[in-house]
Amino acid sequence: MNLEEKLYASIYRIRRVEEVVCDVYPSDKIRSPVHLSIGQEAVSAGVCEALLPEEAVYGTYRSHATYLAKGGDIRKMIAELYGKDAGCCRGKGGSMHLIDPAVGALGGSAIVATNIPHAAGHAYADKIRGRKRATVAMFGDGAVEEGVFYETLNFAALKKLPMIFVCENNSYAIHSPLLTRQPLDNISARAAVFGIPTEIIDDGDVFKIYDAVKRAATAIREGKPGPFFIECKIYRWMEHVGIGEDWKFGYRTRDEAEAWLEKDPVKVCGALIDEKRRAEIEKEIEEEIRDAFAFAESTPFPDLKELYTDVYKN
Amino acid sequence: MNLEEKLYASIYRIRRVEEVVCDVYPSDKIRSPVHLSIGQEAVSAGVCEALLPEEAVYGTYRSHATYLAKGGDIRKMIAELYGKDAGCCRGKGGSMHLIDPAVGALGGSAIVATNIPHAAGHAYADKIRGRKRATVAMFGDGAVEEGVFYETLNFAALKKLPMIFVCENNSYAIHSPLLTRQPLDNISARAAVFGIPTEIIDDGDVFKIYDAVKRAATAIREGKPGPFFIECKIYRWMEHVGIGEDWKFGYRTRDEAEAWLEKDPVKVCGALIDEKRRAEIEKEIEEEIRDAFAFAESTPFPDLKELYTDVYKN
Amino acid sequence: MAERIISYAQAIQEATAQEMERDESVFVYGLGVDDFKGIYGTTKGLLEKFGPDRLFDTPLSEDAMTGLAIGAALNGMRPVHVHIRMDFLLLTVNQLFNIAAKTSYMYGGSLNVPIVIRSIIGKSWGQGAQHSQGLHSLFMHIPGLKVVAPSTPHDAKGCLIQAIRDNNPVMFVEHRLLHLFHGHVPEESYTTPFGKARILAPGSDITLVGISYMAADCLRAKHLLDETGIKAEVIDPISLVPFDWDAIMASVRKTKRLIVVDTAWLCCGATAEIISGVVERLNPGEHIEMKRMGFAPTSCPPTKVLEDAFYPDPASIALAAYAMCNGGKTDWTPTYKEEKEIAEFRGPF
Amino acid sequence: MAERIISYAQAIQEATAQEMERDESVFVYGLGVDDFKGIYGTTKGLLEKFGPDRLFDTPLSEDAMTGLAIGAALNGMRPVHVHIRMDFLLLTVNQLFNIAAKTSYMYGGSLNVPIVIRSIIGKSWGQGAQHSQGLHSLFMHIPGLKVVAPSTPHDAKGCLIQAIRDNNPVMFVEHRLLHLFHGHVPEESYTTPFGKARILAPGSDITLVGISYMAADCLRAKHLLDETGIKAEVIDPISLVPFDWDAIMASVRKTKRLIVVDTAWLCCGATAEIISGVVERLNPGEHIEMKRMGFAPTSCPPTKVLEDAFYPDPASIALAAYAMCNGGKTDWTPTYKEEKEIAEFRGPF
Ligand SMILES: Cc1ncc(C[n+]2csc(CCOP(=O)(O)OP(=O)(O)O)c2C)c(N)n1
Ligand SMILES: Cc1ncc(C[n+]2csc(CCOP(=O)(O)OP(=O)(O)O)c2C)c(N)n1
Ligand SMILES: [Mg+2]
Ligand SMILES: [Mg+2]
Repeated sequence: MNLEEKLYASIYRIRRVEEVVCDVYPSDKIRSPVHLSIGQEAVSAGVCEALLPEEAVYGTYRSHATYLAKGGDIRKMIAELYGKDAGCCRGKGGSMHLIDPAVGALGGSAIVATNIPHAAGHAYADKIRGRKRATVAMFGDGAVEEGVFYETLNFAALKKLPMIFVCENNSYAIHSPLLTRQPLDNISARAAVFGIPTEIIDDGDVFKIYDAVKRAATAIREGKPGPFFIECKIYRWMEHVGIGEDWKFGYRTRDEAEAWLEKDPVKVCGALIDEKRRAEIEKEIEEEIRDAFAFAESTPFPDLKELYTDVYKN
Repeated sequence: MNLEEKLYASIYRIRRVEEVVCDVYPSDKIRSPVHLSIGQEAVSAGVCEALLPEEAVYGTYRSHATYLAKGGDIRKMIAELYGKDAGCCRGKGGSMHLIDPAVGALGGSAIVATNIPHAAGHAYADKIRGRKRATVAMFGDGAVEEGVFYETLNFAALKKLPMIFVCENNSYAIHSPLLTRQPLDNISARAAVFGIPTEIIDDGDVFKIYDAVKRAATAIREGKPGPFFIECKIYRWMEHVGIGEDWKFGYRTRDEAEAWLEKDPVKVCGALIDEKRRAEIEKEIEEEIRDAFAFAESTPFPDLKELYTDVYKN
Repeated sequence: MAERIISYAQAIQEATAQEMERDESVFVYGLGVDDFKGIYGTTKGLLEKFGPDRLFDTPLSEDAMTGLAIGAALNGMRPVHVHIRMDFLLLTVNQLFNIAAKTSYMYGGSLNVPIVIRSIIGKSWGQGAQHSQGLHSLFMHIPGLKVVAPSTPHDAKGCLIQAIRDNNPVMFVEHRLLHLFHGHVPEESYTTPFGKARILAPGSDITLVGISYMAADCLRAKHLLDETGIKAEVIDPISLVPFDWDAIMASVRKTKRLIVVDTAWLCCGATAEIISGVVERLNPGEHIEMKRMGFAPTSCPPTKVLEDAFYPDPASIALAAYAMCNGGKTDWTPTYKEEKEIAEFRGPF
Repeated sequence: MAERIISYAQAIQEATAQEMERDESVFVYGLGVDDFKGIYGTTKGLLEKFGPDRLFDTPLSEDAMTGLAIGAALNGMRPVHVHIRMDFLLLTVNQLFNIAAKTSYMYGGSLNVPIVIRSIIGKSWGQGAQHSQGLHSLFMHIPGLKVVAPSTPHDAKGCLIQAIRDNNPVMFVEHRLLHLFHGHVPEESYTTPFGKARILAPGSDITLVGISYMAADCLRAKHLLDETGIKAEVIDPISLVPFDWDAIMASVRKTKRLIVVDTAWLCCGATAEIISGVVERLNPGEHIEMKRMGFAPTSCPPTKVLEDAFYPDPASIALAAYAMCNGGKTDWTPTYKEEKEIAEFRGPF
């Protein structure tokens, strides 16, 4: 697959997995609060496609998209949503904690901003071990209000860590618009003041996101000093948690969303690909998804004794 | 007293109280870790002189200077250092926790940076109650590394709080130079990025400090939006905690200090005042100090049952 | 007079509104308090009534926002800081334990910090490890804090009013599922005193002490036990600090048996404290059989098969009580149907 | 072979150096670890030997620096994060409780976090409310963490090596005054297993369990008791999670009396846990007299008259033991001289 195809496949996969999650949800088979990335797929897709499999991304509770984009096992993902023993966390994680260490899909914490210093620690280990590879911290525009964000910027800049901060700025934290929480809409400037090179992609263009991350990651792989900071403006289509839309609640308007809805990454990116090729890609992904849900349906729940395992690692 | 005299008196009082603390310390009558402000007097003096008695300053564990400069009761201070019942905290605070609410000398916490949001809360209460007065948070160059510092900047700027941030930048946190802890020596810029007006006084000039705070406080009293940020570069002459000098340990050099030692605020400010007048001021202060130490010596320790009082307020 | 029945969530809202009305120094804030969900309805209508100075959303800055309460309190206010999950409070404990709890003592009684921290324990529907913790025992450990965890709408209202009027930092513990409970709540303002337990149902064979939502489960366990002839006395301590030792001691001296059930872990938990406290108060020769129940010693798993086993429930409590009253025998199976508030729970989270 | 006597602080340093030597993935960091004081000597010489990548000072950013350990551990390292005061750990508990403790479980065993948190409890010379707390029980409450608090130089070395090799987050509790203690410590590397208590001195009349520095005070209490004829058995649990219930149960079944002494508060503390744990393990009809001792239920006052009363000490422990062995009588006054490490303590802080 060429880059367009890869990015499209990634975006399409995220979109469709989440749409099927929405379809299944009313059956109560997925008993876990889901935070969807529908509309925001370009960020995870662009970021993760620019990374090597051995490079890690530390995501958030909105973890479906990064998990999938980084190449996380889709059967294990759906099984996890179903609470099954074959899930990526063996039913002990749930939607907010999807990880697949084999492909560097890490993070997945329901406590906002906690994952940011983890990426720094991961990068610090690489640095002192002489491994030239990038580690990414992904977080929202709300997460930057937590003190730990600044503490991590300070440390990462001080130690020139081989990492990339990626702020997925969808302008909202739950129902609160950015400017009700921050005096200025200038998240990147707050990173720049620590001497960190920053870049803003304000239109959700997956290629620009990919390029920016690729450039930063390449610099890091070449041994140039980090960190880098990339802010991606984007828009969440669905409610903060759950499978519905939420225009009717009035905290944001459909009008405001229009521009973003037009930039639907599935459409925009899909349009770049030859129709036949696109149909093939989509078919393959639909098959993957069907298989994953079928797998999740049929695979067993954990045994009761699993309640007590994994508290400590031997 | 005119302004020069007031500032000199404030500086001289801090210096001499701490010198006498050093004299007494070997007797083991003061059994509390002391963090001295010798050399840094201009900051507390300049800041506190610019405030009204009903305006509060939230200081740190290096609390002698702000307590005295804000007009804290000196007898109660020394009694507190002696662990006596007549101390400002009735022997339950110690050197790091000196407060005198009657004159707005607050703060005094041994956990770095905890006092910063307190000033914001104090200011928030004033704001919603329509009281036009300034509240000051004082903190060191180490405190700005704590996440709560940025969280407070963000909130204060968001709500335009009537408060003044004063960073007492002595370039060290215990034995660590600023540039081993922060990538750039640009603390003020990190406040400015939240849209907060900032000012740097880099020479320890008490008049400049006074002016800057006065201007900010006046703006607040006139109902103009806050907050303001003032960074005062300064130098600590003594060891971080305790009564000795510490040049010999090599983490900083006497050379580096020379420029600051020459700017001795007691000398510089004292030189502006007529000699006779200065002698009078000094004499009066010496008398105050003698009286305070005599008081502390003679007043009783708390009764044993005081161990159990004050845990809860009725 | 007809009973006035409202929900626990409404009781909280009413208490807040009445106190804000009564005392201008009260303000309420926290993430999401002003949105259309209004913290499960507990803060609904307050913005319209009291304006944005006294009811406001915050940035995600739990540490500074806790310091904010302290500073405002030192300047004459009575802040109520709301957290939709108790798990987030781990970002606040530096301010609460190192400052708020110590202010009165450390400054020799010259300052005090009248603040209320409302925090909600999550449960059900795969909340998982980080949205389900009951961390009240951490707060009980630190002198200078008060901790209350009422289980009925009536006491929720009375305790919250009492908490707001208290001159000390008060941790007000709610349970997500209790919000759905309905009960009699007088419309007028009243306070529920701290340090007084409530006997929810009298009994003579065994004492069941249930904390927060577990008080409800203990009551249900009592009903399950009816068919065995065992008469359980069910006590809701309401207030954990201060604690009503007299009520618990009187009950256990009568029943000679005690099971303490918490919606939290056991190790160094409130259950450990209550058992040790009883031990300390026993006279020479006095003997009480005791047991504690609570979360399994694991993180909370989201998958329902494991989640169900993670929590005590009316059946497991009843069975433990039966065994204690029958020399360890477990030859009885309580007939238990999952409670409505759990079976039907699908958020909002 | 002649006994090799070194201090507790030296034992910590030696354990660290040996592990750093053995395993490249070990690194040590924290505020002040690289300065000329070297955390009371416990990190001295490590910078010279292992370089600034593996021994480094940090900004004042306890929250992020704790997250750093977790991320580094997930990437194959074994970080040791040092805190000169346990009070500062309240800034780290979000990362430690919400993440580190839950990582293994929440991710179904696919990840784990081998980190060591060294933290020091302060005491003496008016440390005051915020530099004196023993907060280990908070950590004991959370499944997924291990907590150890060795009292001898020998066990300090063995436990620290064990902690570094453990695949889980370990809270390593030190006491400032223990750093000054000297004892036999083998030069070669060895581990002290977690979950095994140590009987510091045998006895038949009463069991004294002392946590951290209180193990030393219990030993001293035992000596004071000698003149009364009471033979106390002194136990250092060493490891609080996991806990050696067998050792404690065997001892109390022999002595029928137990006093647990902690350098911490009682409410929901380790003492409450130990007493409740014994209660749970008693057979029907078995009876043990029990008591707990620790900090007064107040903040720690700096003035010496009150500070002395705030803490248990050998005299108060001995007197409590005497009373327990003599039906409550207190007609004996232990002759007690303030211990050298307290009387002579003047910092560094
Ligand atoms: C420390 C913490 N505080 C509050 C919450 C509740 N909460 C969950 S998501 C969220 C909003 C986060 O917004 P943002 O970082 O912009 O991410 P987004 O949801 O927009 O992707 C909040 C406040 C939490 N989970 N953790
Ligand atoms: C949260 C916290 N972390 C660490 C410490 C230990 N400590 C005490 S003072 C200090 C240095 C603070 O430096 P700075 O803010 O520059 O103030 P200065 O001492 O220079 O006045 C440190 C690290 C503490 N008291 N609190
Ligand atoms: Mg957002
Ligand atoms: Mg400094």
